[in-house]
Amino acid sequence: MSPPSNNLKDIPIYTQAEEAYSVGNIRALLAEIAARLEKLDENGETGMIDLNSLPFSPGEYEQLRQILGQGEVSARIEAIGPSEIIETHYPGVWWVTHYNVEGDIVADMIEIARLPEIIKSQPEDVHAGLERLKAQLNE
Amino acid sequence: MMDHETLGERLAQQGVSRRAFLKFCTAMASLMALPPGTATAIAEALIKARRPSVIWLSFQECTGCTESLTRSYSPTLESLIFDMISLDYHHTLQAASGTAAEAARETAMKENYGKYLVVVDGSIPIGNPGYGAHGGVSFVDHLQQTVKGAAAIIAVGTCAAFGGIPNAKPNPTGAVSVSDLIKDKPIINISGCPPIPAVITGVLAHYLTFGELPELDELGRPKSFYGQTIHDRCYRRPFYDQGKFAKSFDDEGARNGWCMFELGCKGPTTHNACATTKWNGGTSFPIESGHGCLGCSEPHFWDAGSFYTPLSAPTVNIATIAAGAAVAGAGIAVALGVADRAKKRRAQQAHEKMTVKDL
Amino acid sequence: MSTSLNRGIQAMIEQIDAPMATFFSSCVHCGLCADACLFYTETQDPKYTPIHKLAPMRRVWQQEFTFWGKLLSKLGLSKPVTDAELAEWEPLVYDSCTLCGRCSMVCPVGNDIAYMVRKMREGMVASGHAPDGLKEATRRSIELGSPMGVTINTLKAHIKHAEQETGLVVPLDQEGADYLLVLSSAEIANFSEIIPAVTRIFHQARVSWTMASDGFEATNSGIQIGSSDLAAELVNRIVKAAERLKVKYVISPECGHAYTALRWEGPNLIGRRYPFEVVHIIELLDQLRSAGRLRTEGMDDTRMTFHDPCQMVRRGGVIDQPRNLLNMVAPNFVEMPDAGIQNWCCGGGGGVSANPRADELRLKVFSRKKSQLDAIKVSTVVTSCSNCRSMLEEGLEHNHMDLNVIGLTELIAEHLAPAEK
Amino acid sequence: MDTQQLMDFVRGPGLQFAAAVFVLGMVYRMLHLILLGRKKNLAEPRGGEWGPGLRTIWHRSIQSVGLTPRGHFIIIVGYVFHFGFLITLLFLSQHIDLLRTLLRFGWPALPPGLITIAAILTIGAMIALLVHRFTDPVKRLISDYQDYLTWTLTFLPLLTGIMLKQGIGLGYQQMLIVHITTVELLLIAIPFTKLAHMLTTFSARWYNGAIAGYKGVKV
Repeated sequence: MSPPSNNLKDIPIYTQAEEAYSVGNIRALLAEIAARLEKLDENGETGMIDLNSLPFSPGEYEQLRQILGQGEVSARIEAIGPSEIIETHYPGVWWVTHYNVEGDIVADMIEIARLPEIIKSQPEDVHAGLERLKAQLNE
Repeated sequence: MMDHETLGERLAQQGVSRRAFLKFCTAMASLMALPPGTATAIAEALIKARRPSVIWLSFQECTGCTESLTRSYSPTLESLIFDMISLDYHHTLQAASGTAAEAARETAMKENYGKYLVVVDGSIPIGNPGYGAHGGVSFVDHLQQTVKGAAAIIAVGTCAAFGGIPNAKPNPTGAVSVSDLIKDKPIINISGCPPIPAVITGVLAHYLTFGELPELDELGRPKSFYGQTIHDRCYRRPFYDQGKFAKSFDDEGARNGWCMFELGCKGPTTHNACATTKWNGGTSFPIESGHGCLGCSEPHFWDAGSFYTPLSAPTVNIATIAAGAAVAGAGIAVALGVADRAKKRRAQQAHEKMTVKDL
Repeated sequence: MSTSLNRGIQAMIEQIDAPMATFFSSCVHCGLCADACLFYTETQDPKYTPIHKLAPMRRVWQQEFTFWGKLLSKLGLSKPVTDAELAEWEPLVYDSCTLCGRCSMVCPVGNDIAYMVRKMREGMVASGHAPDGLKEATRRSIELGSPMGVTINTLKAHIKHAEQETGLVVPLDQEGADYLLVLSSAEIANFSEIIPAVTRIFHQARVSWTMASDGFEATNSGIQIGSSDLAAELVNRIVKAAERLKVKYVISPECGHAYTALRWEGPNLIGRRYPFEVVHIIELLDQLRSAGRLRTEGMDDTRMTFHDPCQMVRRGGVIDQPRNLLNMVAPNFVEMPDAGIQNWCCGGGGGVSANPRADELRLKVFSRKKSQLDAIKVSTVVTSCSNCRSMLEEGLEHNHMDLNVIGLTELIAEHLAPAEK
Repeated sequence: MDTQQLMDFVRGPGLQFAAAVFVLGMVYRMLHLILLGRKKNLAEPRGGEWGPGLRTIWHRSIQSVGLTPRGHFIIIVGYVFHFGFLITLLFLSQHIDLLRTLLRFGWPALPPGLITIAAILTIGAMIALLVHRFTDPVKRLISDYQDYLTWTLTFLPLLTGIMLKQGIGLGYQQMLIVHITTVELLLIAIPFTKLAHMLTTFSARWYNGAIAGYKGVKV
């Protein structure tokens, strides 16, 4: 018999492979994305789906990522933590993920738009930037 | 400390871009379970909002609620929230102490009379004032003095909201909730042991954004967070509907992640947002970690029987009382049986033999 | 002391026992018993629902033997049973119940309703609510010895006639015989062929038997009217005669309720066991048949059926024996629908036939028997109860049906093989 | 008293009270009936009592002889009701949880979908029987207030149970409280109403079979 171990790392850990349960949310979500995309296609109406409020089972989230895939555009914003904006395999469907400085997700959305709102320069920022530029010129 | 500039002015001073603020508002909207599109509107409102004065009172509590808030998964957001308010009194967080601290509280109350918010964590003992006092002032008096000029009270945690663990049987200190004592102020209960930090910040954000308290349920909790049960939003719900249950914590069902109703999960009767908001930076929540919900955001959750008794099972011993009842029933039956037989015997004794003359 | 409401209620209290209380407790008011009662099926009148006939006694049970009932009646919330009510129930308890016990067979919770009606009649007669016809019959039984007024002299005349017809001796008051034969007055009065028939059968089978001049009447109106006291007096006559003649067996004749009275109720009525056994004539004939002592010759090709008397099958347990006997002589025997334990009553049992007020109803509900017989198209109906036989004859005549009705013992006697020398 | 306390009450003292009344009532009722006794039968028996008595307990459940369409309706719908009720009561996993804590043993549950079907059939059967009670002249005559009271008390647990299971009406907790309360009312009512037939029918059938068996009637 080996002496009892005092080291936490000596305790064997094995992890269970996460199976994707069929909770049924993915199908419903895809249907909603399709419906919103149709509106965008017809009259330019944009839409947003908050992924935080949906009960995903472990693995389902990853499954959704796989299904939506990655398209042509990806962007990164640095504003009180990074934000990741990816156009999915379906143009007009964007996956917008906001992180805080520690790298935790603070908001996770699917945005259906030609361009996500957060990417656009905000008028106030434009104004402030202009002021700064003018100041630069006047120096 | 008592400045009343708008949040927009303050953010501009700190060099926070409007885009960054919009991102923050998106996160806020997500927190408050508001439609994602409202982020812009929230930004518009918040930018103009004036920072309210907040007085935080701690009574019979374990500081878990404060821990929950300050260890919030998004320190940046939290700091933003604290930027939005003027926290003028908080035992754990303030630098000042003793009479200086109390003076700060009194000043804040005077200057913001009718406008300040009071946050309470912990229950209030009314059995004997000696169970808790601040600087010689009992908790009850302290609370009643402080809330006089408050616009609203936010009861944070199950102790402040419903009495919580101090109120559990036999409740030695006579602990009560804020709403048991204060009847003339709007009170918003943010229950949970501890409450979800995002809910605390979400409610503050809502108050700032809309200038009023959010819609509440019958227990005074914001509906946007407590409107549905854990069970309603649980990812294991389909297993409940299919009748697939884990029977123990280490059986096949538990490994398969089946429903833990039979292991005493209180998800069906517990109103909270854990199943979607989750804990520890969205990592998981108790059920996802393999343990049933304890029901901590409900009143008297500590006295609702074993955490491991299924909701459909009794919380009390039935067998003993049933055995006693059986004995009592037998006794009554024998007593009445004897009376019945006596009655029959009397009828037999009174029996007059029938003859043809009787016909 | 005369009959009174109180005496009736007291009689009911005396009668209520564990089975009855259990039956009342179990009734779920499903109404299924109505389907089993020919008085309901043939009239579709809900008041003939068997359990409804017990409603007043049910209240007596509730008020006297249940916790809530006692409480409610103390508080005056449970109305007491009245004379008017019992008067209203009298036709239900007597005219529309033959104690056939068919309801007892279908009740899903297992209530023996006939058992209860029998007990309720004790209270009815004690409270003075028995039909006049039955009262008269009972009075004649007690005072004259027979409900139909048959006396020993009538019997002696028939015996003499039988001796002449058969050339055999019909033993009367013969001490030490094995079997004492008793008869029903319906047999003596209407179907006296039975006497020579039995004489010849017993002669051939070498049965040692006798009749008794002080105990020849088997029918028991006391049972029908529901007076155990009077029934006991009637049973006692036979018991005394049997004991005087020191017989081993008493033969119950072809009469349903006489069998119940003598075989099943008798010892309980007189409060002691018999020093002899009671055997039904059909049981005895079947015993003789299986012992090879009863031999027949020839067959009757007529298409015939057998009407099971209720007191013989459901209430008596004699089912296979008549069929064994019929098989000896009737190759074209057919069973009627619901034959055996579920057979439908002739309509005149349980004292109904002795109650002229019930005649019209009885003939109306004969439609059940008519449709049973119509379904099998027979020309002869055999039975083993003289009351059934009378009722069948009357019912057939009423319905202009040309069918022959005959007693089973007589049928066997007709085919009796010549006695061995 | 808030919702949680109400819930604690119905799962705790309320259930204790109802169970105590039920057990006390049933023991009292059964024993009281038996103690009334019956006279010793002095007639020479032609058969036993126990065999036919026990056989009748079983046999009465499977026979339906010579009935009219009306009788068949009562029998068939009655069967659907009793079986549906028992399946719902004994094979829903949540009910087994409850029984397991009382009996210290359990058994496998049936899929919830099947239970739902059983419960709906049971409710349908009950409604059909109620309509029949209103419309059938025989039943109307022999029915009293108790028949409608016991119908209601039996119907409510089924209705609230299915509402609870399907998420109809109030929230889960409120519905659970209502459901348990209706069950407790039913438990309290059983011993003192015709619902006592859940036990007395066994002794009634036994007596019926015994009376017949004693005379040698084959039952």
